[in-house]
Formats: sequence, C-alpha cells, structure tokens
Amino acid sequence: MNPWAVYALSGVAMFSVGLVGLFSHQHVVKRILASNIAGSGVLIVLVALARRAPSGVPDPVPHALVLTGIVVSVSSTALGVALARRMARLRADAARASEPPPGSGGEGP
Amino acid sequence: MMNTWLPLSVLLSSLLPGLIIFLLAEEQRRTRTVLNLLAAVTKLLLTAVMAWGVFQGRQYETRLPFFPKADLVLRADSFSLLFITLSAVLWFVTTIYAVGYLEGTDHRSRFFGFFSLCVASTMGIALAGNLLTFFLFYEMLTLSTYPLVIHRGTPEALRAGNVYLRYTLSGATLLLAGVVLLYSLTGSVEFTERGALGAVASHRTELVVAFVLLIAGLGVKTALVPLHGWLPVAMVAPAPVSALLHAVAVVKAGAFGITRIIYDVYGVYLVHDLGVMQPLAIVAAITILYGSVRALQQGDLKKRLAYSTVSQVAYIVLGVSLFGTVSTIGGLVHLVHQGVMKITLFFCAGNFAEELHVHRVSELRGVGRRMPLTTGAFTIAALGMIGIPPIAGFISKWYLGIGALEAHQPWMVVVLLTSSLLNAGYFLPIVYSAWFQAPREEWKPSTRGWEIGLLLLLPTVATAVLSLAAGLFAGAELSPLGWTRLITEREFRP
Amino acid sequence: MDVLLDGVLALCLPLLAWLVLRTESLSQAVVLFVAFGLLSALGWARLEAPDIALVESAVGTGLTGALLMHTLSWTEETPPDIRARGRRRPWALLAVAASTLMLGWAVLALPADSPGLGPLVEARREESGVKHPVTAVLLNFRGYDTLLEIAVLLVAALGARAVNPRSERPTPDAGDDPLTGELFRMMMPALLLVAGYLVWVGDHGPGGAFQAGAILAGGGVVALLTMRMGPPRLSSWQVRWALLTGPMLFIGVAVAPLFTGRRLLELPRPYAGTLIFVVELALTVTIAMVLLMFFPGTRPPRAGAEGEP
Amino acid sequence: MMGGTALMAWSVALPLIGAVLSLLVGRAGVRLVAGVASVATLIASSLVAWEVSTQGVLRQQLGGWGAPLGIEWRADGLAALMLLTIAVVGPLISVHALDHLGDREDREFLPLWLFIWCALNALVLSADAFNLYVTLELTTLGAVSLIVVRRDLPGLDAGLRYLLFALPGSLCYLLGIAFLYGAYATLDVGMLAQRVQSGPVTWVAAGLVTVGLCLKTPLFPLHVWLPPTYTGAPTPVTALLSALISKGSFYVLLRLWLEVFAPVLDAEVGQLLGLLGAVAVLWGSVLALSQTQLKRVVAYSSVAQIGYMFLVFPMATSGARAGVIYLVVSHAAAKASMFVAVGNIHQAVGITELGGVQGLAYRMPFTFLAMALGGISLIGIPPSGGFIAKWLLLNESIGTQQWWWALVLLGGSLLAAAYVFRILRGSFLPLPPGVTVRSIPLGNELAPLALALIALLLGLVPWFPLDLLAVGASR
Amino acid sequence: MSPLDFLSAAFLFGGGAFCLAGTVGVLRFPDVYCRLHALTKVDNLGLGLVVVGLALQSGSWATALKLLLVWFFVLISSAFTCQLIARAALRGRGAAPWGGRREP
Repeated sequence: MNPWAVYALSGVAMFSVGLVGLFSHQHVVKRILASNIAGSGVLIVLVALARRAPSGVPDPVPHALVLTGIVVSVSSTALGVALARRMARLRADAARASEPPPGSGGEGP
Repeated sequence: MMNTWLPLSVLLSSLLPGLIIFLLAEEQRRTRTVLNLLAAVTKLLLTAVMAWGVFQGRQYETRLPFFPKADLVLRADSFSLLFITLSAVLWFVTTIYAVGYLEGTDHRSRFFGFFSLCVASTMGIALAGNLLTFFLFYEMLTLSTYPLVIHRGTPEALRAGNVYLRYTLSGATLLLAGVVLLYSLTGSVEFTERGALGAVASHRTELVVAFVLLIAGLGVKTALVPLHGWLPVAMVAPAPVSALLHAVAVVKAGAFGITRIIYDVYGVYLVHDLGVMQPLAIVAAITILYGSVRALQQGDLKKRLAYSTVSQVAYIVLGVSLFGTVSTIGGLVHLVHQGVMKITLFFCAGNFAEELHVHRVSELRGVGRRMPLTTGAFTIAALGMIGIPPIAGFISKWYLGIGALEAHQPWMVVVLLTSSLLNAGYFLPIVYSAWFQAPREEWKPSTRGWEIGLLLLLPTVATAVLSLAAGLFAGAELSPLGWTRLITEREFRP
Repeated sequence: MDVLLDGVLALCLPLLAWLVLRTESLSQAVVLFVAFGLLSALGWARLEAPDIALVESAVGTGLTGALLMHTLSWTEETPPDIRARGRRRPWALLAVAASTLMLGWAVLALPADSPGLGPLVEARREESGVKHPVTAVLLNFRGYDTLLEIAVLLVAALGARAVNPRSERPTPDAGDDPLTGELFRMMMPALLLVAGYLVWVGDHGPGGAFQAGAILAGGGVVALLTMRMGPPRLSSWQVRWALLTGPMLFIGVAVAPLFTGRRLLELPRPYAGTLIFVVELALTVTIAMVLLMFFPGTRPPRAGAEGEP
Repeated sequence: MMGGTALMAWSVALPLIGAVLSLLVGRAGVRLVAGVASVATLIASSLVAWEVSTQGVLRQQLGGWGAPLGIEWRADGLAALMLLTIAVVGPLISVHALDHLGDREDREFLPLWLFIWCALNALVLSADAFNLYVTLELTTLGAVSLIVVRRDLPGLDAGLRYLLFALPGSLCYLLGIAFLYGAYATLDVGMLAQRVQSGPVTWVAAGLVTVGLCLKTPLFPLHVWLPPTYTGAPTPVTALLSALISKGSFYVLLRLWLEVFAPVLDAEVGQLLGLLGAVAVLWGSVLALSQTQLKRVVAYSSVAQIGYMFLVFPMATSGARAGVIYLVVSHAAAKASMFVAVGNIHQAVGITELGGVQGLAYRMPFTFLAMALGGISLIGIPPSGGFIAKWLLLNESIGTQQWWWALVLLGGSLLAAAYVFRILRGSFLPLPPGVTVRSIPLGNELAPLALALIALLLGLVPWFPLDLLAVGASR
Repeated sequence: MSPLDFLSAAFLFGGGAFCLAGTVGVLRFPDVYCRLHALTKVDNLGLGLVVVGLALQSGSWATALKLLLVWFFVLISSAFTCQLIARAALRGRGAAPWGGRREP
C-alpha cells in the first residue's frame, strides 16, 4: 500500500461522505458544506494520482487541474452561499412582514 | 421532363391559397371568396390537363429530396387521378356551398384556411408516390381536419374533437408502425404496379403483421366496424365539413390507402397468397351490415347519413378485397359514385337544417312542398344509394355483385342484397314522408325568390345531376366507370 | 515514520468530514469544516503539491470559511430534529461504505507507477517560457482551461452580486475602533508585499495568480469586515475596469495569434514568459476583486431581536 | 484568412469578448454590444458548419501543443449541427427575454447568456475530458445565475435546487475523468477511445461519468429537481435551460459513450439506460397529463422528451445517433417555442393555469400557432422535426431487432398527443368573460413563431442536417 | 546526531509540550476568557519553539528567516483575534468572567 494509494482511498472516502451527506441533509448550508467536502475528496484523488510518478517529481498536469477545480468549487460554493443568504433574508422578511415589524432594516431593491 | 412540376402545382394550388387565407382579416370576405374559387378553378384545370396526359399514357412525377435514402415522390397515375378528379370537382362545389352556408358566422378565414389545407393533404395522399409521402400527407390530413371538427368552439364540438383525435392518432400510430416495419425490411417502398414487396416475400410473418397494422391504421379513417366510432360523433361539425370531409376526403383517403396497400405495395397475388384477403372482406361485409342497421335506428338525419357512409365505404373495401377484376372495378367506381351521392345527401341535410332548422327525420314530413328542388335532389341520391338504376349507385353494386360471383363468394351477393334492402329501409320512409305526407304545421313561405339561397341550392342540384349523369353515361370513355375500367386494365391485372 | 503520519492524516480526513456533516449546530459544523480545510491543506503539502496547499488554505479554507461564518449570522439556527438523526444514520453509513468500497476497488486497480504526463511536460517545459511546471501547464499548455475558468469566476461574481441587493451593502465608516484600525494598518502592507512576491515567484516556484489573488482578497476581507472599505459595486467604473482588465488582456493574448494565421492561445516562443507574467498580474487583481465580491459586507443591524448567537 | 479552424476559435472567443465588453460597458450600451456579439457569433458558427459540411472534420490544437499535453478541438457534423442550433435558438430566446424581464434584469441576463453561449460552443467543440468539465461547470453556474436573475423567492429556491443537484453531477463526472486519467494518462477523448480497455477502472469511471451527467441532464430517477426549477425560474430562462443547457450534458454523455465507452462495456448497461429512458417517458407523460399549471405540463414533458434521448444507448448505431441528435435539435426548437409562448400567455393574461389558453387562437394567433407547431414537433406528427427523429429511431429499433423501443416511442408519442392537445384544445373556446388581455410587443410574439418554424423546417428539409450529421460519424 | 540536532530536537520537544498544554487548557478551562489565554499565549510559544527547532535544521538562513516570518505573522494575527473574540464575548454576549467559585 504505497502512500499515494492511502491518500487516494481517503479522497474517495471523503467523496462518498460528501455525496451521501449532500443527498441526506435538508439544510442548505449543510448541503453546500457536503458538496465542498466531496469536491476536496475528488481533488485529493487527483493529486494522489500525480504523486505516483516513480521519478519523485510529481506530475504537474493534475496539479493544474486541481487548481482549476478548487477555483471552480470555490466560486460555486460562494454562489450557493450567496443564494442561501438571500433566501434566508427573504424568508426572515416574509416572516417579519406577517407580524408588524418594529422598525425594519433596509428592504430589497 | 416538362411535366415534373404538374403534380406539385396541383398540390400547391390549394396549399398556397390556404396559407394566404389564414393571413386574411375576417372582414376581407370578397378577397377570400375570390381566392377560394380561383384556387378551385385552377385545380380543376390542372387536373383536366393531367387526366388528358395520363389518358395518353404520359407519366407525371415530382421527386423532392427528403431523406438521404428516401425521397418525397408525387406521381400522378391513373388510379390517383380518379381520386383527384373526384376531390377537385367536389371541393369546387363544396366551396360554393360553404361560402353560402357560413354567411354571417365568424372565424371564416381560419375555417377556409384549414379547409384548403385539408384538400391539399387529400391531393397529397392521392398523388403520393411512395409509402412515406403517403404517411406524411395522411397525418397532415388529421391535423387539418381537427380544427374544422371543433370549428364551432362549443363544448360538444370539443368533445367530438377529442374522440376524433383519439381514434385518428392511435390509427396513425398503428400505420406508422406498419410503414416503419416495411421500410426496415425493404429500405424504400415505392408504389409500383403489382406490388413492390416481391423481393422480401419470404418474410411472411413480418409481412402479415405489417399488413394488419397498415389496414388497422387506415381502417380508422375508412371507419371499418370496430374503428368507426368517430364518424357519427364528428357530425357535430358544420355541414360543409361533414359533407366534403366525412363523405369524401377523410373517409375516401382511408379506402384509397387500403387499395394502394393491396395493389401497389403488396400486389394482389402476394396479399391473396398471404391469405389476408378473406378476413378483410369479412370485416367489410360486417361493416356494411352493421352500418345499415345502425342507420335504421338513428333519429337525427345527419347521424343516419353518417352511419350510411360507414356502410357505403365498406363497399369499396369489399370490392377491393375480393380477388377479381370485376369486383375491383365495382369497388373503385363506387369510390366516385358514393362520393357524389353522399355529398348530395349532406347538402340536402344542410339545407334543411339551415332553412327550416329541421334536424330530426320525423320533422321532415311534407318538406317536399316547401323545398321541392332540394327534396328532389335528396330523392335522386337516396334512390342511387339504394341501387336503383339508372342512378350511379346501381352500377357499382351491379359490378360488385358479379365480381362476388366471379370470385366464388356467393354469400357476398346475399350481403349486398340485404344491405340494399336496409338502405331502402332507412331512405324510402324519408322520401315518402317528405313528398306525400302533410307537414304538422304549415311551413312559412321562403322570403326570397328561391326556396333557399342560390349558393346553397345550386351545388345540391349540381351534385344530384352529376350522380344521375354518372349512372346514365356510364358507358362513355371518360365516365367514372370508363376510367375505372382503364385503371384496372392498366394496373391491376390480377 | 511518515507512513504513520500519512496513514493518520488519510484516516482522519474522512472522519472529520463525517463529523462536519453529523453535527447539528451549524456554527460547529462550519468550524469543523475550517479545521477539515486546514487538514486537507496539510494533505496537499504531504502530496508535494505546494501550489495547491497554498490555494486551499487561502481560498478553500480561509475565504470560504469566513464566508460561511458570515452567512451563519444571517441564517437562523434550525432546531435539531432528533428523530431524523436516528433514522438517517445507518442508511447513510451503509451508502458511504458501499461507494467507498466500489471506488476503492477502482483506485487499487489503477497502475501503481504510471508517471502520467509528467515526463512530457518536463520535455517541453522550456518551450513554454516558464520554469515552474505547474504554471507552465496552467497558463500555456492548458491555458484554455484557465481562460474558461476566469469566465467561471466572472459568472459566479455576477450571480452572487445580482443576488446581493444594493441596500444591504453598508457604506464604509472608518469609526475610531483602535483595535481593527491598527490591525488594518499593520496587515495591509505585508499582504500586498506577499501577494506581489507570490505572483513573481509563480514563474519558477509554487505561486501564481490564484495564490496572490487569494492573499489580496484576504486583505480585502479584513478591510471589508473592519468597515474600512465598502464592498466593490459593479456600478463604479473603477471596480469594473479592475475586474475586467485581466480577462480582456487574457482574451487579447489568446486571440492575437489568430490574426497571424496561428492557432488560438499559441503564445510566441521568445516572449511567452513575459506575456504570461503580465497576464498573471492582471488576473491577480481580477481574482482578488471577484473573491471580494462574494462578500456582502457586514450584516446591517438586525431589527428586533439583538445578539443573535 | 479565415480558415475553418480559425472560425472555430472565433465562435468561442466572440461571445466571451461580447460578455466581457457588455459587463465593461455597463448600463448604457449592453444591448448594443450584446447584439453585435450575437450576430458575429451567429455568422462564425454558420461558417464553421459550412466548412465542416464542405471540408469534413476540422481539428485544432490549442496553443500549438499536441494532444496528450494540450487541449484539442474536434468539429465533426454533430458538433457543427449543435453549433447551429445554439446560434439560432439561443438569440431568439434572448430577444424574447429582453421584453419579458424588466429593464434592470436584462442588464444581467445578456452578459450571462453570452457567457453560457461561449460555454456551450466550447463544450460542443472540445475533445478534452477535463475541458468538458470546465465548460459544463461554466454552463451550470451561468444557468444558476440566470435562474435567480429576478431575485424573488421561487427563483432563488429554483436556483439553489438546481445548483445542489448539478454540483454533485459535475463532481462525479470529474472523479470519473480522474480515474480515466489515472489509468490511461491522457485527457483527450480521441486518445482515450484508442487506449480504453475493459477493466474495473473503466467500469467505475463509466458509471461515475454516466451518473454525473444523468444528474445534470436529468434522467429519470435523478430528475426530481427539474419541475420545481423549471417552474420557479423566469420563463425565458426555463426555455434556455430546457432547450440548450440540459442538452450540453447529454451531448457530452453521448460523445463519451458512443466513442469511448460503448465498445468496451457490454450491451446490458446500454439496455439499462434505455429502460430508464423508457420509464422517464412514461413517468414524464403521465405527470404532464395530471398537471393544472401550464408551465408544469411543459416542464414534465421535458422529462419525457429526455427519456426518448436515452433510447440511443441500447442501439448504438450511426442511424440511432443521427436520430437522437435530430431529436435533440428539434426538441430544442420546439420546447423553446412552447416555453416562450407560455411566457407570452402569462405576460398577456396573467393566468398560469391551463385555462389561460382559452380563446388564445383569437387574441394571440402567432403564439397559438407557435404552441401548435411546437406541440406537433413534441408529439412527432409529420410536418415537424420530431417526426423525422421518431422515424429514424423507429427504423433503428426495428433494424436492430429491439422492437420494444419502438413500442416506447409510439406509446410515448400518443401520451404526448394527449397532453399537447389538452393544452391546445382550450384555445378554440371563445374568450372567457372578464379576462383582460394586455397587448404584448410584436417582437415577443414573433420569437416563439420563429422557433416553431425552425422545428417545422427541420421536418420539411431533413436531408441537409442529416448530410451534415454524416460527416465524421464514427460508425 | 550532531549537537545541532540535539538542540533542535530539544526545541521541538519543548514546542510540542507547550502546544499540548495549550490544547489541554482549551479543553479544561471554564470560560471563554481563560481559554483564550491558553490558546493565544501557550500555543504561540509552542509554535515559536517549533519554528526555532526547524530553523536550526533548515540549513539555510533564507528558509530560517521565512520560518521566523511565519511565526511573526501568526503572532500578530492571533493577538488581534484574541482581542476581538474577547470583546465580542464581553460586549456582544455579555458573558461574565469566571468568578473563581467551583460550580456545584
């Protein structure tokens, strides 16, 4: 069991935890966390593959892929979080609108 | 070849005006009527030219690229011309009738638009050179007739539309299945004399399955017994629609299709060899009897005519499915005769409803005094349907009878006789009560000179005269009988 | 000795992931998630991927963690539903085990010593005008991926900004808070220096536009949270130009060879290096700006109940 | 000067430049810049299609590096036809969207649409597995940002739901690609096709890629996000989603499956996908029949139509490939016209139930005609592209002795007829009393009609697209 | 094992011990302020020792300087964070500091 396989297996485990977590939780932020974890899992598998090179110098292509992968997963997480925040805000306003607001903060556009 | 554009131009002569009429505003009544009549006249002329050309033995064919290995083919052979002439003549007459009938109603642009599309698809069906083109126009016919059935926009019209769709679309699906089965066997199914499936005759089971699918698909439009439910229901449509479509275009398209399948796709020997001729004849016979019996029970005049159509069209299928030239002639000539006679009956029914608001048979007592000409036309057509010489109906039944004997099917003659008796059963009382019984209360006299608007009266009388002429001058070369004899002699030598 | 370290690290990464998802309270989950991010950064370091460790810790853990904590203050704490916890656990465990087994079977079936495209990159590295192999792959060999990835960033920024209405972006008031003011004054110059160094070092060592952009964004977030700077608004032209010079430059460089009959993104050999450096510099600003745009600024004082947990 | 390969580059670069410039220009010139960029891209795409039809398959090595190292583009007939579809259907929907969305939102709609257009063009041309991942991700994020463009609660919920289903899809796809790279040390689809052998890695990779892309397309068991997302999103965005964006992931699956996985995997897997497609057809149609909201009916019909597309996998012949691509293209045009027409009705009458269609034929004739033609193409009645696709697929299903797919096709089109005519039926009824009709700009009415005419044209002139598709067909 | 290695090993051990102490402190202390003490002071010192230990082993002044730089940055940021958390706890949540009594 050479070292790269250990990390690859742990990456695969993280991917499964993330994927199952994503589909089994209802709360939006939890699901975004889960998708992030699954993303890290995949990326760790990719880099673990790069580490197999016998010559010691790891293969740079997966590294570049993972860099792109991280940026993509960050932007999708940020978008998800922004949507979740906005929905929470709207739901809070809707809830507050149902009972008279003492003095409401800034309203939507 | 110079005449490659002729079949296409016949098709376009009703397609283009149809599209233009769609765009016309409701008030442009004059331009719409002129356009309609112009289209009808040009179609008549083109058909005449083509008929004369085919009579001389020339070949007209338009081939358009469609699939890499299958083209759209419009070919005018003698058999397709029979159907085209019938449609062209009757469409011309019905356009006049429709202009009169729909005076003052709304959405006429839409009506005439779909009306022309409908005739264009009928032309397409007649001119189709291969099975794929036939199927394309067959489906377009369904699409263009549906809006006509529900033209009035009333809830019953919509219900009738549902029933109509349910039948025709499932029929189309069966037909498509059959067509695809044949195409996957042979690659491309061109209509050729004495059948195009010689090469694959060995796949007997697939051929039988395909045949059953095709006939079932076409049977819906031909209103064969189990599949006829939509015809009486579709009578809710305005009179011109039920006249042209359900007496001529839609129903005949089915019968025409069955004939094409039997003679030009399979070839009469293969069909006989596969042993499917006999069951088809039996179904036709059952439809004939069933249609006549149900017609007896109908109180509403249009429903009665509808059921009579169901049985009459089965004559054509019967004639075609009997293994013999004489019965084929009988079947084919009945295609024309029944068209002319039935359209007269529907025109009369339309006139009665329009003028006197009479729908039920019982209310027709003494109508002869009030509308002599219409009732006269009704009588001629009714007698023709029963099969009394010299009107056209007699000739086709005569040939059918002899054909049945020649094909050693004596029980067919019995069916023909009983059906004629039944026809008499449901037509003669109407004729008798119309002429000889006094009306319950005096009809109010007609306000204008004639018993009904000229636009409605002339077409009725014209079609009655036509059915009489078809009977009297049957011997002539160019009469329907003469033309059918030409077809059978040229194409269907069994 | 390091097998033990790798083994422990590889084992506790998925365990920590499972913990993150199992805890009910959201704030705890986010904190655990940040810890998980740091551990995975350690993992990257162990796998000799310094570039990724840098980006992961700066962006994956730092900024995302800050963003999540920030969001927590807006979303109410959903009451933990005990009943669901019991029901979900065994089914989820089973699914995780099954998929890990299946994927693990495939991992073990992978060839153990295939060098991948490493030697090929090594052979053609000097043609790319950049010495560090990862930057060479990222910006020259597979430059097209990076071009599209910048588009991804812009789209995400557009989406996040569109959803974040103007009224909730508080205006910057310096305030006299000595603590944050001091922090801001000390940190900013250092951050700018480090970011500049990272862009420059990207040429021959682990570094580059993403890492530098992340560091800059970190500085920006500090400024944002300490009310020193309002969140960047697309309506002001400075923000737009800062955001879009990078992509425009990159597209220009990509499309230029088409005019001289060469292929898309075919950088001319002699000055490929300088071109890449200039593009990276501009991209750093873009990435920093985009990452900043994901932050909506501090939440305005919530009316009614105060002191949310 | 403009060689075929350069045109490919321009068809991707132009929308990207358009998007960036329209962001830069800000409120004033967005429509101008977006318009110019759209026209330029339309020209570039059609020229590429012309080059492919005349000179055969075009290839380009980006950055001048070879296949394993750099990224390669491959434009065969399939790619050219997709380019054309996107270039024609997309702008028509965006023209409609400009009037449908308020003026504030259209400033965000145009740049995002241009980004998505660039992503779709890149996706169609690219022959590199990881590059496909980036384009898929760009399309997904662009779609999410579009869905939430109105910032209302249903839109946000729809966007989040879509994001949280598309993300795992992309990750599964990425893990599948990682395994393929691990085993065969290349990301180029062409090289993968030569190197792939049957083995645990390939099976798991194929499984992951298929599950991932089925999540995004969405295929039946994974389609739960589609109806709420399609109804929550603003209508023009739903039109874009259903017509083009969902086709992107299916295109990737088709390309990978037919070129890389099919020869290696045994036929049962194809049969499974076909079976799922069949269930999707049944499920989508039955649910479409039971809906009362107009938009939900059309949304569920998307589930059914996507079910048809998966019938290509059991019969992986070139004829089936042509058939399914024809279905994709005609469904794009027809479904887009249906959704845009629904948008018109909602805008004009404000009723979202099926009753909203009542009396439609009189007051909005173009919209009614668009819905009718679109519906006919969905059912597959002759004068429409849908029929040609159904015909090709039927021929293939009987040709490869798998006649049960023919049953699915025929039964499905009957069900489709049921729910399409259920919508159209009402339009012949007279105008319901008390319904005020706001007149909508002509541009809005012509957009669905143009889309519907494309679907009709596909039915009348099938030989041109089919010849184009034959270019570079693998088997 | 040259004397340099012995020295760096000693430093590393010391650093490790302090970090352990800090963590135990975080776990055992009763309220947020004490835990902050443990976290900021003890762990930073532990980090300092580890950094020195590593610097001795690194062999080149440049890396040694960089390591020290790392320690310097951690020092600054942990100082500020500790202050901010304490202020938030005191003002925001009003958590009273622990009065030295042992809860029942």
